[in-house]
Parts: sequence; C-alpha cells; structure tokens
Amino acid sequence: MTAVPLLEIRNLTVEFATRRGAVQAVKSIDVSVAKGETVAIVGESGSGKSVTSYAVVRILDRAGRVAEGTISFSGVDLVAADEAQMRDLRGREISMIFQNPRAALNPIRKVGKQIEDVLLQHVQATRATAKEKAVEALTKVKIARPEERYDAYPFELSGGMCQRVVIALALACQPQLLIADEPTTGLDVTTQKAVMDLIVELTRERGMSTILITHDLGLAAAYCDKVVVMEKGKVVETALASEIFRNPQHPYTRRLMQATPRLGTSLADLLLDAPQTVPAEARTAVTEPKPAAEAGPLMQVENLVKEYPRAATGALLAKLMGKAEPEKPAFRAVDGISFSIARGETLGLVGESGCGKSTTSMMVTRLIDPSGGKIIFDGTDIGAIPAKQFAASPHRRRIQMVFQDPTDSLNPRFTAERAIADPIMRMGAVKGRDALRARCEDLARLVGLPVELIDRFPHQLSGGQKARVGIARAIALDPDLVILDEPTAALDVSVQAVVLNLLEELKGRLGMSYLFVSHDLNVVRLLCDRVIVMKTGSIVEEGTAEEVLGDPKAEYTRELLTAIPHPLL
Amino acid sequence: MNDMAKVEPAPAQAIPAEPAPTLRFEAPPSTSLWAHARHIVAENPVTGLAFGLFALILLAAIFGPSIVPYDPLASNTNAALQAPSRAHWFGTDQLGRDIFSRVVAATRLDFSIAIFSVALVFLMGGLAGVMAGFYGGWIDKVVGRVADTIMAFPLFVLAMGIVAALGNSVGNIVLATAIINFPLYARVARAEANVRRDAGFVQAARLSGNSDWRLLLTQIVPNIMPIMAVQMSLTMGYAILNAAGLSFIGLGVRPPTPEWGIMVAEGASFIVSGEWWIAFFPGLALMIAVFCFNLLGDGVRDLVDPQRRN
Amino acid sequence: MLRMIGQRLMTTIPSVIGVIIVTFLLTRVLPGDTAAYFAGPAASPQAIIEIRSKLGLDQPLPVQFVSYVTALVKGDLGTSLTTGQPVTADLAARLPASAELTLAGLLLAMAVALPLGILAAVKQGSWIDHLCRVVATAGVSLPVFFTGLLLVYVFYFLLGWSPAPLGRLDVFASEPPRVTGLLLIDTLLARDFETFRGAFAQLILPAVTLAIFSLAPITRMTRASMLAVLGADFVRTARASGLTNRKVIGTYAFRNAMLPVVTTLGMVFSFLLGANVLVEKVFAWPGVGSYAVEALIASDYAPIQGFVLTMAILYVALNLMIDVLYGVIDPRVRLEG
Amino acid sequence: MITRRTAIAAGLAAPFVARSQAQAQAVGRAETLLLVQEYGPNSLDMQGIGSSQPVNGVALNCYDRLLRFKPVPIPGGGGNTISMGELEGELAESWQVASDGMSCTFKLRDATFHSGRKVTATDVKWSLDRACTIGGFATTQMNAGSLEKPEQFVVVDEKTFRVDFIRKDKMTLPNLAVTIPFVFDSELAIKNGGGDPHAKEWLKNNIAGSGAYKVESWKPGVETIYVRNDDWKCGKLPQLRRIIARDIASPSTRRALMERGDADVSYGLPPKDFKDLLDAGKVNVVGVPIPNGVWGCYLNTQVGPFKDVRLRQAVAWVMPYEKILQASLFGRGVSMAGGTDPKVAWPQPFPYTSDVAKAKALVDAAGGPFSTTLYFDAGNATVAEPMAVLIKEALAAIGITVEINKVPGANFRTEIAKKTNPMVLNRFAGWLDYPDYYLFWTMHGNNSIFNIAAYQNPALDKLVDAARFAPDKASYDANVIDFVKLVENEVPMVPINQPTHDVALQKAIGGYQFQPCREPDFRYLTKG
Repeated sequence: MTAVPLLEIRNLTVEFATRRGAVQAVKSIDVSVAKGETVAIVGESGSGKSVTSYAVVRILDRAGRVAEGTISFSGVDLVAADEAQMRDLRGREISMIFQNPRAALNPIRKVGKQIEDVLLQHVQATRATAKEKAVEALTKVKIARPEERYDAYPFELSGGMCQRVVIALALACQPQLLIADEPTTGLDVTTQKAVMDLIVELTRERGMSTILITHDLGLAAAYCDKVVVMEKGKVVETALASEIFRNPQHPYTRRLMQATPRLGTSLADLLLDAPQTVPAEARTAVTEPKPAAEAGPLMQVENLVKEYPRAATGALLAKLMGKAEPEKPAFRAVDGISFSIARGETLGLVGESGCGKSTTSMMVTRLIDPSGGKIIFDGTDIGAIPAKQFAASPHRRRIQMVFQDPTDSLNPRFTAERAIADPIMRMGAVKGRDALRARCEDLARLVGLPVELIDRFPHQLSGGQKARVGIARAIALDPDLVILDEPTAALDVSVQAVVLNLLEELKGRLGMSYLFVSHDLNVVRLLCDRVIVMKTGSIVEEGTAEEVLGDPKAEYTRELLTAIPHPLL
Repeated sequence: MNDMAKVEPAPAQAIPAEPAPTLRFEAPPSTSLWAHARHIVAENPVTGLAFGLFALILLAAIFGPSIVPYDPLASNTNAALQAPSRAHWFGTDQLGRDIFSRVVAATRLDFSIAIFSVALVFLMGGLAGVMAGFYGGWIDKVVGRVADTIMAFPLFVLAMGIVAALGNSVGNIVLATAIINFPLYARVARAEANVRRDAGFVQAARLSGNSDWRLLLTQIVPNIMPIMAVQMSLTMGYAILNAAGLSFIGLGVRPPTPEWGIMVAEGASFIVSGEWWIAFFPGLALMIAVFCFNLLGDGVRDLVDPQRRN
Repeated sequence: MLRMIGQRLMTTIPSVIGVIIVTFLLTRVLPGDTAAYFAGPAASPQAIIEIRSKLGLDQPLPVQFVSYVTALVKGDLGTSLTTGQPVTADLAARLPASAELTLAGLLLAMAVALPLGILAAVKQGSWIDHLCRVVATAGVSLPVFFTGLLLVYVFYFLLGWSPAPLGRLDVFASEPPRVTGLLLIDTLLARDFETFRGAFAQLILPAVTLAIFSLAPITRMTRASMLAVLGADFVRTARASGLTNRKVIGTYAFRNAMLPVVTTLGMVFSFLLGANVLVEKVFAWPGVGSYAVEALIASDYAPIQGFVLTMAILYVALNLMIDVLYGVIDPRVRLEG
Repeated sequence: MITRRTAIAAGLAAPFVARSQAQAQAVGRAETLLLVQEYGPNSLDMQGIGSSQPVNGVALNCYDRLLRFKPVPIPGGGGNTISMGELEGELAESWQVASDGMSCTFKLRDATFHSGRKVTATDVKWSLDRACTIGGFATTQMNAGSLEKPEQFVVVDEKTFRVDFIRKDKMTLPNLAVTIPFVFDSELAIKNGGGDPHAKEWLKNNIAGSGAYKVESWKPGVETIYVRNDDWKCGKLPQLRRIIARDIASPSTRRALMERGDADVSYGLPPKDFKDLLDAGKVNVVGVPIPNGVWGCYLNTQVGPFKDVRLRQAVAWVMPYEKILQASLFGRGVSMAGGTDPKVAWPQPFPYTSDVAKAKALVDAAGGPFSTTLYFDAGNATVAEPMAVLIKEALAAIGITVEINKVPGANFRTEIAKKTNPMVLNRFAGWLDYPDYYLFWTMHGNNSIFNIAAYQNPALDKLVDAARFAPDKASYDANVIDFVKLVENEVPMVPINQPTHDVALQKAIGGYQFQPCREPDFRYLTKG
C-alpha cells in the first residue's frame, strides 16, 4: 500500500554535545509513516528510537541538535520550521505520550485543567466551552465518571487511569500523528493490554497515524502494521509486521526475535546464534547439589504473615478527645502463605505488582521481620532471629539476593571490585589484599565480566555489566539459596537472555537453589521448575511450570496468560 | 549577622533531578582527579574563580604573618589615619597600624574560625541528622525537637547569649556558630539519610553482614558528602560574617588581635568621617572570602560526586 | 487541613517549652550581675543587695523559674529595667516596627531573587546563570551593618537622596492612629498620603540593606528547585503539547518549584526578624532586635526572655502559615494532612 | 457608589487637611530643637532606683531645686559653665547661713507647679526627705554632702525652709544644687502614689514638678518630647517652645545628621568626630574639660604584681600620655603628665613623663618581667580600647606583657566590685568639684566601688577627712597639698588625662550651658 506518507524522515542525523565532542545518537535514518498507518520503532536502550521521536517534535534538550537530514510532515519541513510554527504543530497536529504516566502529569493541577490548557492553547475551545470539551475528551478514553475525574489530581488516580488522561490530553485536538514513547512500560500486563487496545482503537477510529516506540517485540507485532528495527542509531530493517516475524532479514533482528522469551522456546534457544559470552569451559563443569545437613527441603515456609498498621487515622488530638475513628484492620501484605524450596530447585513466585511477592522475598532473606509464621532454613527457624541481629548469624552467608535495579543496588562510590569484595571482607575467610583481588577476578570471570572492568565505578558500566557485578556479589560466599527479585526486568531483551542463561549455569555449577520473583510469565516459564501464583497476599495456584503455565486451573492465572501479547506466529 | 540559615533543604518530594533524555554513554575508564578538576574549572569559570580565590586565601593564611611588611600590632600614632599610599598600601588605622598587614595577618584567624565552625557543626549536626534519618524512631524525635528548639530561637540573639555567657573568646564564637547551624545540618543530613536508608546498595550491604553502624559509616555518610559539601562551604562564609556581627556589638574577638570582622566594625564609625579605607579593605577581604566559600560549594560538589567524573 | 494544623501544634509545643527553659537558663548564666548594674555607679553594696531582693534574684533558681512561669501564664512578661516599661508594652510597640522592616526587606528580596533564580535556571550554564549567582552571593558576602553604613554614607550623606536615617518617621511628621502598628498600612487607612510617603522614604534604605543580605539563599533555592522541576516529565509533556514558554515556565514549572522556596522564605523571615538587630542599630529603627541586644548587654533578663518567647511563638505561627500555604499550593499535602 | 473619581478627589483633599496641621508644626520648627543622643532616659524620676544617666536631664529641665550653679562664661567662649563656689537661687529667692554656720534658712519664691498649685516648704521637705531615704544612688549622693537625716529639714512656715547641718561641710550647699534634690508637687505625688509613700511607680512615668519644661510624650528607646512651661518663675523664660530628643544609637548616623544640618544638637560623639566637626567649622563644637573628671589607670594595691609601689611608678613613667591624647582622644582632653609641684586643684598633672629608661630600671629592681591583664568597660570602648592597646604596647617595652579584656557593661561593675583585677582603665568624675571629693570616692579607705585599686592607707584617709571638714581655707589647702603629694608618690591610680565634655551645635544654636551631670540644659538654649 503506497499511501501518501504523512511523515517522511530523510537521512536524519542527531548529534549530542558531550565532554568528548559530538556523539551521534541517530545516524542518517529514513523512516516514513503513511496516513492512518501504525508504525513500531523497535530497539534496545541506546538505539536512538526515543531521540528520533524527540527530534520530530523538536523537544531535544539543549545538548542535542539535528545535524543533517529533513523531517517533512504533510509537506512542511519540521527541521527548518521556526519555534512559533513548531509550537502550533505540537499538540494540534502531532502529539506525544510518554512512559511513566503519573510523572507525565502536573502533580499540583487538576487533570481536567491540564486538558483545558491544551484546548485553549490551540483555540479548540473558548473559556466557556473548555470544561465541557475536556470532559468529552475524558469520556472518549473510557474513564468512568469523567465529571468527577475532571477535578481529580494525578496522585489520586491509578497508573492506568493516568495513562488514559495522558492519551485524552494528546488526542484532545484531534492531531494527525500520535507518537507513543514506551506508553505501557512499568504497567501491569493487564493494564498494558487495556491501554494498547484503547490507543489502537482511537487512532484507527480517527484515521490517525501512530508511531509506537518500544523495546517489546510482542507489543510491536500485536498492535502495528509496519515495524522499524533500530540498532545503535541506525535503522537495520523496515518491514510489515507479519513479514518481519516470519522471516527477519537482518541478523540483529533475528537475534532480537530469538532472544524474546515466548511460548515454545527453551532457555538455550534464546542464545541460538548469539555470540558466545559465557566462556565455554564454564558451561561444562556441573556439580551435584550441596550436601544437605538433613534430608527434606532446603527451606520450609509455614503460614507466613506480614502486617502493616494502617496510618494512625485519628490525629493525636482526636485520640485525646476520645473520638478517634474505629481502628481499621491492619493491611496484610502477605496473608499466611506456605511453600517449600527443595535443594537445587528453582521456585517461581509470580503475580502483579502489589500481590506481596517482594515482601515475601524480603522476609525470606531476613531483611524484614515477619508478623507471623515460620521460616525454616535447613532445619533451623531463622524467622525467629530478628533482622537486626541476623547480620551476625552464620546463616547470613547462606542466603543471598540479586536485586531488580542493578544501578540502585551498587554503591555509587564503590568500584565494582570493592562491591564484590564487600561480603568476602565481612564474612569470607579470604585474608590479604592479593587473595581478595584474585577471588574477585575469579568471580568476575565466573559471571562473564571482563576482568579489567572491575576497577570502574557503577555509572561507568552498562546495565548488563552492573547486573553481572550484582550476581558476582551474591554468589561470592557460595550461598545455598539465592533470591532473584526480577533480576532482568530492567535489562534489554538481548542482555536478559544472556543473564538468564548465566543464572542457569551458575545454579548448575554451584548447586544452589533459586527463588525467582517476577511478573513476566514468559521468563518464569523458561527458568523455573515449580511456580506459585500470588494475588493480594495469598497463593491462588501452585504446581510445576508446565501445569501452571500450560493449562492453569485458577481463573486469575488464565487471565494473566491471555494478557501477554505474542507475535502472530 | 550570622548565617541566616542559608537554607538549601533538598526539595522535599525529591522530584527526579535527571534532566530530560540525556544519553548514558559507556564512558572510558575514570580520569585522574587532577584532570577531572581541570575539566570542572574549564566547564564552569565561576567555580574556577572560586578555586583560585580559595588558593589565595589558603596561602595568605599559611604565610601571611611572616610576609607582611609591618608588624600588625605595632602602633605609630603620628602616622595615624593616613590614606592608602605607597608606604601603606591600604592606609593606616586610628592607631597608625598598617591595615594591609593586619588584613593579611587576620586571614589565618578568620580562616580557622570558618574551618573549625564547619567541622564542629558537621560533627554535631551532620552525624545527629544521619542517625535520625537512618534509625528513625525516638532518635529522630529527639533530634527533631532539639533542632526545632534552636530554630525557634532568634539565631543572632542566641549567638550573642552564648558568647556573652561564656566570654568572647574565639572558641566561643566557633561554638556559637556551630550551635546556630545545628538545625540546618541536622535537617539536610536527616533527609538525605532517610532517602538512602532503604536503597538497594544498603540492603545489599546488610546481606553482606554489615552491622547498622558500619552501614552508616561506609555506605550512607560517603554518599551524602556531596550535598553536605555544598552546605559546609556556605557555612564557612557565614561563620566569618557571624564573628563580624558579634564584633559590631562589642562581643567579638579580643583587641588588638587582627580579625576582619572587628576591623570592619571599628572602621565602620570612620566611614562618615571620610576615612573609608579603615573599614573598606577588611570588608573587601571579608567579601572575597565569603564570596569564594559560597561559590566553592558547587565546585566541591562536582569534585566529590563520582557521577560527574566520566 | 484542621487535623494537620492540630498535629503541627502538638509537635511544636515541646520546642516552645524547650525555648522557655533554655532562655531562662541562658539569662541566668550571663555573668553580669543585673542588680549591680542597675544599682547605679555609686551604689553601696547594701543598695545592690536591696535591688537584688527587689528583683527576686536572690532566691534559688527553681523558685525563680516557678515564679517566672506563673507570671508567664498570666501574660506578665515582667518589666524591663533598661526602658522601665513592662516588657509586653515594649514588645507591642516595637514588634510592628521590626515586622514592617523585615517584611519590606523580604518582599524586596523576593521581587529580585525569584526572577533572578528563574532566569538562572531557565538559562542554566549561560552567562546569565553565572551573573545571577555572582550577584546574589556578593550581596550576602558583606556584613549587613557594613552595607547599611555604606548605603547611609552614599545615599544620605553624599547624595542626599534618602531622608535622614532618624528612624521610622521624620521628626516633624505626625504619627497616624495606630491600627496595625505598620506605618505604611496605618497611614493608608488614615488616608494620610504625605506621611505615607515620608514613612516609605524612611523604610527604603534599611529594607534594601536587609534585602541585599537575604538575596542569596532565596535565589539559590529558587534556581535549584526550578532546575529540578524543569527536568521533570510533566514539563516535557507540557512542551510537547505546544503550550507557550510563559505557560510552561510560569503555571507549570514555577508553581511546582515554589514549594521548597516557600519553606526557605519561612526560615529566612524568621531569621531576619531576630537578626536585623544590626540594621536597627544603624538606622535607629525602634525594632525588637535592638531592644533585645540592649537588654542582653545590660543583662536585663525580662526583655530577653520576653523577646525570645515572642520570636519562638512567631516562628511557630510562621511555620504553621507555611504549612497552610504548602497545602494551598500542593494538594497532596492538603489531603494527606 | 464611590466612583473612582470621587475616591481620588477624597484622596487629594486629605493631604490638604494634614498639611495645614503640619503647618502649625512647621511654624514651630523655628522654636523647636532637635537633639540626637545615644540613648534616652529609662525613667522620669532621677531619685528612682536604676535610673540611667539621661534621667538627670529630665530632673534638670522638668524640676526645680532650691539652688542652682550660677552660669560662668567658658574661658574659650561658646557658652557657659559653672563653678562650685558660685550658687544662685532657683526656688529659693534668698538664703542665709546661720551665724554658728550649723544651719541655713531659705526664703521661697512664689512659684507654681505644673498643676497650678503654689510651691510650699512642705513640698520641699517631702522631696528632700524622699531623697535621703529612698536608697540607691540618690541617698548616696545626698550623704556625700552631709545631708543624711530627714530631721535636718525643717518647715519654718509656708515660704521659709531651714536645713540644719550635722557638721561644717563646704559641700552641703553645692550638693543642694546638683540634680538629685529636686522638688516634687508632693500633693499630686501622694494622690497618685497608690499607697507607696515615695510614689515610685507613678513618678517613674509622670512629671509632678515646677520645672521650665513638661514632658509632652516619652517613648523609651525612641524619643522624648519636652514642651515649655510658660508660667515658669524660677528664671528667664526659655526661648525654645518645643524640644525633641531622639535616640540614635549609631554615632556615625548622628554625625551624618549634624553635618547635613538635620539635627540641631548632638552629644556623645566619638572624639574623632568632634575634632573633625571642629576643624570643618560647619558646626560649633564646645568642649569643657570635665570638672573633677580623670581617665585613670587603676593599679590594684592589694592583689597582684602592683602591690609593689615601684611597679606602679614604673607604669606612671612609661605611660604613653601624648600618644593616648593624640590617638584615642584626638586632642579632646588635657594631659596629666609633666606636673611640677602639687597645687590645690583636681585633676592636676602628676610629676611623671614618658621615660622608658626610668620605668625599665624600676621594673628590673622590682623583680623583672611579668604578665598581667588590663580590663576596661566595653561601654566606653571607643576611647578606652585604643588607650588599652597603646598601654599594652608601652608596657611591653619594659617587660610587662598585658592581655586586654574588654568587659561588657553589666559584667564590668561586677568585675570591679570584686577588686581583684590588677589593672583597670576607668573614667570617674565627681559632681562636686573638690579634690577631697574625688579621693573620697576613688582612694579612701571606705573602699567604695570606685576605689578600684582597693587602696588602703589610713594616713591618706586622715588627710582627706580633714580636708573635707576643714574649718578654714588655710588648713584645707595644707591638707590637700599633703594628700596630693602622697598620692603622687604612691600612685594607686595613674591619671592619664582629663577628657573634655564635647557637644556639637548648629551655628544658629546659642546659650549652651554645661552642667556637672553632663546632660543638656534646654533652659538657656536659643535658636535663630
């Protein structure tokens, strides 16, 4: 379909001025979007996909500028347009929605007012009709009770609701082109489905063109006509969505496809034609699981509870006057769950945000104290030891954890080596600087981190490298149980594939057991032997990975599975 | 007048300060401190100026008393109240003492007032704040109440009360400055420690078997240093202003020791009578020092903050 | 909102009590023997003892404290020996003078510092940014009494532009009927524009001195919080939806940036009130600051305690007002409170 | 409905009304005097306990006394001063000392109080009884002139009043002319006294007198406004109708006001400013060497190094008299160095000059170098501080290292009351200008608070007491010469200089009258 292109990007190059001279984020790319067409720009972080969209709307920050190339939007060259002309286009002809919806709205201004601002700016309404038009925009995005929501503030709305308001804001002036920059990242998978359905429905209904920027191939496949794949600032492939998934041409696209966890692939498949990053010899040596002090599961959790007292509603004054409101029942984040982890097993803990899976993992690693129930680890109830004293107990070294956000989990003022060495210095038997250095280098090699990188600060390492440092630190003392709290959620798909394989390797080599906490069912399917599905603090289903994810018994699990977008295969 | 609580509490709801889509690039290995410092100076001329002035003040403080042309204490009544001339670059004061020598000689005293005040208030306020932010509970309440009580005092009158009560020695001026700055440091340290208490790397450190006390010293305090550095540089400026204020109402340093504050206070009564230089030059030195300390804050923060070093 | 105010009051009561105790001890620690000072130069030891008992200073400290607190509850702050008047009367007469001066100074500082801060933030890194920082820092680098005297020397003594620094009103001007105690307002209420102009002229120089000194913290704070807000996502959304620069910076960015600035203003005002002692001394301004200093030098307990207590209560009221203002600006605080 | 136009019109009208009222005042500007001072009175009753120095001015101008000092032209011109011996009647029309010299009878003039009531002898008795019994400074001052007991005061009849003497004391009559023994409107005071026989509280805030001025408004710490009492009978009716005395703390501001001509009279400027004003010649500066006033360096004779007289003499020999007069008083004083033979006068130069060699010799003889501290009152730091620095430097030359301690006002009295400080710089000036009066206060064995050197010498006490109550001039002169010779040798206090009491007046202001209490006397001032 050779429709007249609404947006024609020709030979676009965008440069950023940094300390070491200009760095090209986007290198002479060509993208075209026809009227009514939905195009996905797919790529990993640093591929330049967001920069392209910012260049189109010309909201690059001060350091960035369009070095060469043209962006023509229905005949008008946006690169040459002056600021006043651009300002008329933004919001009226081209509008954008961003990631992290709650932050994208002004926290101290009513959402209705924010929509009115755009309407009034682009003379789509007068002072009198502004409110009515805003409410109308809210109804269009299927927000319940729009009049009420008009006066609401962003912090009073849920993530999904905020994203609907952002969409309403973007479509208020009926623009011709909508650019959506990772609109659903960070939302629950069910909310993600609802938001994407809404976007596609509204844009199709009005014959608008849409650019969806995402790192999730599944999303691109399910919702877009054409897919543009970018790698390190270059467009490596452009093809119809149906085409690209059946036979991707460019090797990078193929690798990307391959690395995306989905039904019917195994963990190893993810790395099929990826360069070998895990050293060959590390793959072969497989040792048996650790000799057990006693028979029976490594860890037995019985009736675990965690309560948070409701914020003291009645003010101190009210209490004094004796008319404080009745004390609401404490909020139960974890509502009496029991499960066990066998030696050498990977147990998956799955559920949407707020279901209590992270709280459970914090209790199991003894970072916070349970309100009730037992945590029996290799025979002793470690739940009884208060978290404050647990640092000194011998069991400390046997339970470790890999954190979700690698950047946040590394002390910015410690080099990678110092971070890895910290547990060894505290509890390890290694004495002397050189021995410590050697041990750290072994661990680095073990997790596939180039040895010369361990002298760097965290902010000088990539996401994948930081994740490896976190893992090296966790296994430094040869623990029995490692809790993985969404270890790859913050990583790019290709890096995620490598890290997941690394974790599988290490479990085999060091005979550890894993508790794998995640909201991504595809990843859980690849890694876990058994799976537990949690919802609002209790377990809704438990069983082997195949049973639970193959044909789930609980309605909630089924709902989770259907919400996952997967390519048209 | 003392450091009006040169307040810079981190914005309460910590809106992410990360500017819009700057790109994170994989950087080459870290450059040396010296190269990094040179880079900051190039990037921000004002900070360069601040570092230059600081070096000048430091030199004057160390070598001052030995290189001055006249004895700062020697009076010479028949050369009293002479305007700046080649013999006396900054002119002479009421007793004929050479003002240039006194200004240079005073640098050491004023510099130490600034340094000791800041050190004392960092130890008192900073650590108390960090403990309050980290442990919370009753420590937080106690530190909070003490800070509020001091804040409720009219700060300058409190400083006067302390100096009047304990006598106007340099030590008491330093103590008074430290006490009136306590709430500011406690508040800033508490906020920063509170934000970092549950950070990933702190949890990880707990997992590695670090006791709370060690966590504080190795993980939390080093990470709040950049912010404290800015605050400390501001306080250095205000410590000297505080000494000057106290001198103006007669509670300053004991005569005849040369100190900028007291020299400006004495010179102030000569402005109207035309001998402007008596107060002008110590005032200028005071201004340059306070000016330098204030601007130094940003420079020090860039230097200390590893993020900036790529 | 009421609950928040209630909570706020509950937390400040201990600090006000703390202030009372500390002031009492601080005054008792002052080395000067008040009785000796007020017995006059040629007083015989017997006369000094007589005055000491008259002032009740010979009783043990706890007894003195109890009598002080009971008097306090009755609202009697004692009489000042320096001015011979009851402290309450002195403070009532002098507080408006200091308040008027400090308010004028603060408003002037805000009028200059806020735009300066915004400009520095919007044009970050440019020469304007450096200029704003240098100008603000220069203002605060000079001791305030020095700036005051310099201004008097230049604008009154040399140029004669500003009126004689004689205090709040020209000697021959008639004082308007006292309503709020703030001359500018009282003269307007009394529609006496000529005295208003006179009072305004007297106020300019001291207010400018104070303003110069409070420029730096406000500018720095405004710049820092504006920078943080300008980097926030919602500013990017506002720009992406085509709103004008004025709207983006004015309604969206600035209003959000005002929150930390408001706290700074609160602290700066409460600080200035106590600290404009030196300005009051130079401009013969009959404020509370100079009153307290005179009392402190003469070791006259009653005015010091009265002054500090008033400042503490004012500080509490001020913080309360800031919290209310916070609630007005930021709905999150209002609803959580 | 007030439209904008009417509002503006009203606005315009208002100032006219205000201006005319101001005009009334403007006319008064020619007869109004603006005086700027460092700080104003803290009470209106000089006899009250804790009254500060400026309250003397209120007593001087708003109350009358039986006698007052006769104006005597200042040698250098520029106004009048007083001399101890010459008195004139104020409330007293005439007075007669009894033949046995043990009493004095006063005939009262028919003068009226501000309340319109006639002044009677009972009012005089009530007032003098009050002065003797109220305690504090008033009683001490009355005792200094042998006015000690109410029984001494006798009401002969409505218009005659007699004072019986306890002893023949040449200071008794002059003591009736100082500010303390002023006459109250006793009926008014008792009526409002509210039970207090001395009506202290009421009289602290109200005037009940017959003086040349009344207090129109008094705002402590801000300003005091006096207005003339038109039916004042005790002297020529003052020319000035209204006096505004405004408190301006900062000396620089006061000087600027004088130079710009916005203030008519200013007291208490630093000597440097007075010298500059004098040299510039734009305003008149009238200086009167303060009678009986001496800046002295008191050397503790009981405690510390200066017990040894040789060391005290060494300090006298090395004192930088000239430098101090130049750099701290800027010439506004008389040097107390290089005196020849003792005379019947006080203050008088001692026979010491700046002679480092002699001082060094004395120090070596007395045991060589040592270190000590020098105290002075922060209140008069403008003069005392430079003086202290110069002394420290001079003493260093002969091996005595001195640490300077600047003591805030309230603490200074406590410090000197302890009598333990080795060296103290202080200025003392008695109201009654007699040598024996000065020594009575500063060196007599009764160890008053002003005897800072804590000097105990029975021989000196005998001479001073003898001089005080000497029957005739010859024995008085002999006693004075003897005790001056003794003190010049013993040097418990090294006199440095006699400071002048300066006042700056615009050219248009005349009739300056110096009073021993050193407060402005409005009654003689003229303007225009």
